Amino acid sequence: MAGILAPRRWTPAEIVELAVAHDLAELEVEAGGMRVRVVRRHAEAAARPSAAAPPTALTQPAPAVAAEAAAGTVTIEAPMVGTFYRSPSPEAPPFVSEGDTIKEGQTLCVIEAMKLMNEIDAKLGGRIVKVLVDNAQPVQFGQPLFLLEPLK
Amino acid sequence: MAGILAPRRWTPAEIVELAVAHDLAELEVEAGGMRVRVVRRHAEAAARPSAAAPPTALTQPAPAVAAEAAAGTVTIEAPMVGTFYRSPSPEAPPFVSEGDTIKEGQTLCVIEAMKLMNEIDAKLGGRIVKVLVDNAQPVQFGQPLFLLEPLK
Amino acid sequence: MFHKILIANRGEIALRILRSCREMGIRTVVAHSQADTGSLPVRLADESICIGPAEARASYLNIPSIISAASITDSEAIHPGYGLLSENAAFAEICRACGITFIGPSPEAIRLMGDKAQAREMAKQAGAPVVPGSTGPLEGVDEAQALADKMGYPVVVKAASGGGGRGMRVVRSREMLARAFATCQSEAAQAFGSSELYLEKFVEETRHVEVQVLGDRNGIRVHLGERDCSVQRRYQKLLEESPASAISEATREGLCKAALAVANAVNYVSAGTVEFLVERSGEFYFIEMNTRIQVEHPVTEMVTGIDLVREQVRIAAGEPLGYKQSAIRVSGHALECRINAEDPEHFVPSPGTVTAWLPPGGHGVRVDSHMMPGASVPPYYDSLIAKIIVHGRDRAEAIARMQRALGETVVEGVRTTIPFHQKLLADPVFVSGEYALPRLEVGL
Amino acid sequence: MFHKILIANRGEIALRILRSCREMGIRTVVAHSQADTGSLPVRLADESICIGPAEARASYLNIPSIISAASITDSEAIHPGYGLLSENAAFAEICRACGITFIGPSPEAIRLMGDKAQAREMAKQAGAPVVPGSTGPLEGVDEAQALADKMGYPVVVKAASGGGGRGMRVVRSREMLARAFATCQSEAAQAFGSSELYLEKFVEETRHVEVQVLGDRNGIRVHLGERDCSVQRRYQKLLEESPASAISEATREGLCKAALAVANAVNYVSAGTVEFLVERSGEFYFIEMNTRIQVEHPVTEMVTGIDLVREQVRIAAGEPLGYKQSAIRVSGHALECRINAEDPEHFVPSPGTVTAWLPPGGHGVRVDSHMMPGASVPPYYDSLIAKIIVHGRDRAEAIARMQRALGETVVEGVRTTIPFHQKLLADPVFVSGEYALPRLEVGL
Repeated sequence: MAGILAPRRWTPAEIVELAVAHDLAELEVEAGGMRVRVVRRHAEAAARPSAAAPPTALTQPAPAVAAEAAAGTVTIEAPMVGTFYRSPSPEAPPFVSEGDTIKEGQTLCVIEAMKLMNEIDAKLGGRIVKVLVDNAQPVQFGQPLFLLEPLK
Repeated sequence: MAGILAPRRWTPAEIVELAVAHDLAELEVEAGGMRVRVVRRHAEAAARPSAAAPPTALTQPAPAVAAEAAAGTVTIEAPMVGTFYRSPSPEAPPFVSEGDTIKEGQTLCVIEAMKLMNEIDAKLGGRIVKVLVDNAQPVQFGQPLFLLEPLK
Repeated sequence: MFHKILIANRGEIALRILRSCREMGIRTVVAHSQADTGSLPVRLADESICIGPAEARASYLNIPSIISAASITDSEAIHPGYGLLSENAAFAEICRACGITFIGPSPEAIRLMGDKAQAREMAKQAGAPVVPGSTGPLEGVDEAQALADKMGYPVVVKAASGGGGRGMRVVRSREMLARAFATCQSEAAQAFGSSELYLEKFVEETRHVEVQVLGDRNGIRVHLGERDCSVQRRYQKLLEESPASAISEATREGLCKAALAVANAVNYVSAGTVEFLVERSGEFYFIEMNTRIQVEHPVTEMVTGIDLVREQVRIAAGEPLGYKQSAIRVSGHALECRINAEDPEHFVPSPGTVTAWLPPGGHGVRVDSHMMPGASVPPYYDSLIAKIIVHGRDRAEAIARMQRALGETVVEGVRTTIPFHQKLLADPVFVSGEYALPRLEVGL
Repeated sequence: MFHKILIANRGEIALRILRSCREMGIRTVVAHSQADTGSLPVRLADESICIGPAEARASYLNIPSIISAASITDSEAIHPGYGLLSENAAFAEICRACGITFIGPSPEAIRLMGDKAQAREMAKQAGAPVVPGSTGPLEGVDEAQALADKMGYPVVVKAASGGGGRGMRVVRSREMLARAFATCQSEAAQAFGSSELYLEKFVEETRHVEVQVLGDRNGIRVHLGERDCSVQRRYQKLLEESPASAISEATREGLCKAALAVANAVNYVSAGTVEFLVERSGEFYFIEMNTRIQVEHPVTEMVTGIDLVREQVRIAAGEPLGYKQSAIRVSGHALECRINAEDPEHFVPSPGTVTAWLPPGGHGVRVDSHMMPGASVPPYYDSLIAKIIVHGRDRAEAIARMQRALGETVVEGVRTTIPFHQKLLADPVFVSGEYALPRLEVGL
């Protein structure tokens, strides 16, 4: 249990390291009742965005997916809770496989919720980089299902 | 009551060490009641004395003293709990007054504890810069009584 | 007994339910929205599952999502807590249809008590006094006017399926009736999907006293004494206590007897609360029955020693109560303060991140809260962040203890109603425990 | 009643005393060492005064410092808590001489009970059974040997003014006696300033059961039932409960009767505890009387609803108890776990700064602790950081509740004994509540 509070604690050291890591001239962070302002001496260009990281980023473990997604791909997430099926029926081939190029509106999978089979369609076309969930596995809302590389 | 948690998270010393360790020009930290601002000279010398202020300085009203103490003076603190008297008796003149030059071992004041009059002597000679407690006031252990400028 | 229960709620009550389950050796699944992913109940649960985005409509009120969450986690039962789906008869029916035990009364009881006019009729037949008023839904404003003229003003117009003061207006003169009627109709339509209204005599000065009842599947029913919840602001309770200090022993007995009569009339199963208005004279009237666990249930637990959530779970699993009325003893006095993340003057919600949290402790103090350093208080849900409950040998001791507890509580990052509670507890009228209520409360 | 009380202690008990004072409307002055300047009791006190450096000898045990702290703050009474000066007869006498009320028994009672040999004689005369042994201090090793041969081995050699296992040896054969005698003598001399020893028959398998008593200045005395404190490690209690599950009703009555007899024999005033060894057969022997509030007092408060610190203060102020034995009812079952900042395998102290702290909450859970995020656990004092106390309708419910509470407790920055307690509570022998103690305990 001792871990459940861990992610949140900010220390001035963390903020200073952030400033150093991104070679900032100045960094000012105000969060959780604390304000820290760092002014560094020989610093080059400032990379503001990374400084803007909100405390919530510390409490939620950024999934590997997010990292990959940064590398030019997007994740397709489960729009509902249920059981994930890659094909319309056990004997049928999967709707899509890794490497497939898909068109917007194409069916990617089925999520069964309350005995209803809900077809999940692609919101945009691209190439399936990765299928993140095994067939017949339960999925929760917002769970990443596919990694997609959008068409340029 | 809402303030009682805030000051305990880290000490001014930690903040200064942080500034020094990362060779910062400035570091400002503000949290629940406490604000620490470090500005470093371009030389390696950092403002050590004020940095040495322990966290207790946050809960005890003694910061003014600490500051002046930094300016080449030392504080003489109460070695016991009791009532502070500047003179041996109500009609007698005070043992010492501001501006007086005193010798090591000279009596500075009396602290009455359990009906006993305890004479407090100077551990070193110098000039009394300030008398910090009024006559017949209660003092706690470690409370600054005099500001002394030691003899060079 | 169940092996796994899905908790379809959030905040302190999700944690409250989780605690009883853990003590009973039952695994818990906390179904949560994306806004509550980092919340304490989710962190403490054996399993958790995200059922939708922050907005309650798409998550905590999303029936298909919750039902499939229960089925993919193999949960045998769902505890709905309070609010949200706890008094939704359709949800209880769907649970039943899907072979999942709804921890609460039958859909029929929920539906019946959810219809104010029907409930009123039922209570009347059961012999519980009700406020004079229309026997059923009003045909139109003319019927309302005729009835009001006959009973005399002031009267109150209420939505049949209303609650919490919405779809409700006090009318003091014939002229005002027509407009009030129209307003309530539209409010009721959009708030509850039904514009059925009814009309009641308005009782000017009242105490709000409710009786806790428990019933098992074998028809054994007991009451656990009463709670006084008169300190309210806009129909929101702010402080509750048990026993009620402002009523006579005779009134107390009358209330408990009437409450059991109502519960028996609907063959009530699980924990429920029968609410009454009590006049200075001791006259009392049935208002409604809440078919769920209530926010203020801990004051009853403090004076009876009975874990109400545990009883709900046991009853839902088909276990007999195992004790009779005579076994229930009320000892001492308990108070509960609802600490909301609101500014204490105007009660404007103050969502944000709790940067520091230190709950009170020591003899006779209980805290039910999902707060922790770093906890977020999202703007999407109610602003209750903690319930501070105290027990004392008498009311005076309980009040002193509550003042002590509030004084040592630390909450930083959001504003809270603690200063209001401190003012209330220091008010001589409140301290006296007499029938009259502190001006403070009226002044809100 | 007093207007202002000086608390001459630290940690959880300083806060415990402060809480009762606040509920009684009494101002508090917390006298503290430089190491505790930022501690929670100091922060919550109406006034605080530094009485010396970190080392207890120069601060919490510094009588002149504490007396003048009381006089310059116009405190009318001093509460010594437990340990430190709480059983120091000289301190109680000085308080009396200085016109300050010592919240506890008379110096005479403290002194008498502080001398093990005298206390033993006194108890015997009062009709409380004592372990066979020397009637007074031993002349020398020869007398010891003669006596031991007569009683038969094993025997235990004890310092007359000893406690907590120091100056004490179990001797299993004639050969071992001489050396044990010498060791105890030197230990006693340096630890308690007196090398007086006495000798007792060693009772092999025992339960440690103690009875809580209260006496007022009018000679009214009551007992508040017993506590079982058998789970110990090197004479340090780790878990306590009330009532004691391992003894019969007859034994319970015998213990309580004997405890009152001892208290009456010394005209005992204030809260005190009479400790006994109980054999499997139900035979019991008086060990000693503790003339202070004890660490484990909350388990008694949980089952009786009586605030023992409040009673101590009332009695010291000359108020009558106001109730008789018949008014005291023990209901349900309570457990206390002492959470120490120690590693849970070898119990090596783990001082440091607590970086995260979240106490357990909910129904039937009480926490007495001076912890907060950022609290420091100094190396100078004992390592108790929290007492987690639970109440259940029966022992099984209390055990399940304690497991639940320990599981949700968060302490970061120091190691704690929580894992030990979790293991203990899961041990089938402990859960059975039988006379035998868990191997676990023996294994420590």
